Amino acid sequence: MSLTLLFLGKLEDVAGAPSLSLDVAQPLSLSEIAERLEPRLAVALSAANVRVALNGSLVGAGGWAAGNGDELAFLPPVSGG
Amino acid sequence: MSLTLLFLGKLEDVAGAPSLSLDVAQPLSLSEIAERLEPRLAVALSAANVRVALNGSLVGAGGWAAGNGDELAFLPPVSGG
Amino acid sequence: MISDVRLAHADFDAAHELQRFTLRQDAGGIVSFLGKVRAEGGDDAVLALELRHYAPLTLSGMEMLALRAQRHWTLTGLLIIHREGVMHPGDPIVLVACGARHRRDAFEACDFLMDHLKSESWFWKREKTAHGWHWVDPRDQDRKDLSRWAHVA
Amino acid sequence: MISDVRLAHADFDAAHELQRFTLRQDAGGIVSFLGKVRAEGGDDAVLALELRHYAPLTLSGMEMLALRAQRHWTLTGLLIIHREGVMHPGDPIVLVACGARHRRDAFEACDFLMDHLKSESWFWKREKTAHGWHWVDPRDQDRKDLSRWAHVA
Repeated sequence: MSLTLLFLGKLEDVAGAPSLSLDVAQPLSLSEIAERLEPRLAVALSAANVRVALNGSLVGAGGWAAGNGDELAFLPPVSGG
Repeated sequence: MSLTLLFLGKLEDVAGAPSLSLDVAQPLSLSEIAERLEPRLAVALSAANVRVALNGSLVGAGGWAAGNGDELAFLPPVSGG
Repeated sequence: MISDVRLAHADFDAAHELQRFTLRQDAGGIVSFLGKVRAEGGDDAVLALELRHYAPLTLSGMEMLALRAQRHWTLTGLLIIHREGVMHPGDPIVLVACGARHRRDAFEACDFLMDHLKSESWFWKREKTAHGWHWVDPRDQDRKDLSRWAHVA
Repeated sequence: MISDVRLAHADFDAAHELQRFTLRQDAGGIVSFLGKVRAEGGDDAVLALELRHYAPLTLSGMEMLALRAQRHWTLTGLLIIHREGVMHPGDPIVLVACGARHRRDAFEACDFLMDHLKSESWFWKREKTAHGWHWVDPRDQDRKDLSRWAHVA
């Protein structure tokens, strides 16, 4: 079990893959997760217009922690239809 | 050959028929034609929102005369679609 | 640009016509409106509906309307099929479809065409209920709808 | 009131779906929007289009959107079918249809649904041209379109 990060839309290009697994010792906040990533990806994920979903539910920037077994999705502005 | 009057929409009910033939000695103006009709029909045809077409083309209230062989259509406000 | 404007004298297959129209063009989006005779219940149930028209003006008026829409919006295609004659509940009365690269063009042109077909085309409607045939009065709403398009030449 | 909201994982027959929807209700008018992959020529020709989505939110978001439309307009039926996955020129992307007794309800609800599917639903689009795949940026116009509906709860 590890923490799964999903990258939607253009964030996939920045990350170089649609998803990434992190082994974490304990649940981490968004900024703690960002510290574990390449700076360029960390900056892209922190943009104000990127929404975050934890295990399928939208969450804010703070007030939560994600650990092994969780799925954290990064949702940039949509461009559908 | 006679002058044909066509009544569209509700005007058909006022006239009691979808069309009517008049034998006229010479081409007549709209008011001269109205004089030959029942007063109730003449009033209905003269309403400001009734358009008139002479031989398939819209015409104004004056400036024309219709005689034997002509077709004069009376078009009340439409209620289509 | 496909322009297909027809006065239908008998029942038509709206789904088939819309599919054919769609396949004939490379539109990003196609907006359609289908108007049908409603099957209402109760004492005032409409058993039949008749659209009378004035042949010398009807189709040419519809064609002029199509030209106005084509001049104002950028369309890949325009379809108008309007029935005349006697119809029954469930029958199509009018089918309008507009294809465009940008969907706002298609929406607005279709909306414009319907508003004008309803209140400026040479059709007169009567309905048959249990009480017999009666002519339908023009609706105030239809006249109001027209005022939305004062900016379209 | 028929409400049929689907996320399609493979090609669908838009004409057939619209016909089925139309027959399932007694609407006076039905407005539909069909969005297709365009077949443009030239160097930038789109060879394929992919819509990625975020499964936990996509369909529930579409269903919430349908509820908003049903609360605001008086409809006899509402249909949304939205593709995800890889599509090719001519393939349907999205089909929206709204049936109503009064055509203005149907037009506005359909327009509202499309504006929101374009800019508020959880889809990300990428296109394949001769130069390979690239992600499509959100359009300013799409965001502007949304501001038209501030009055809809």
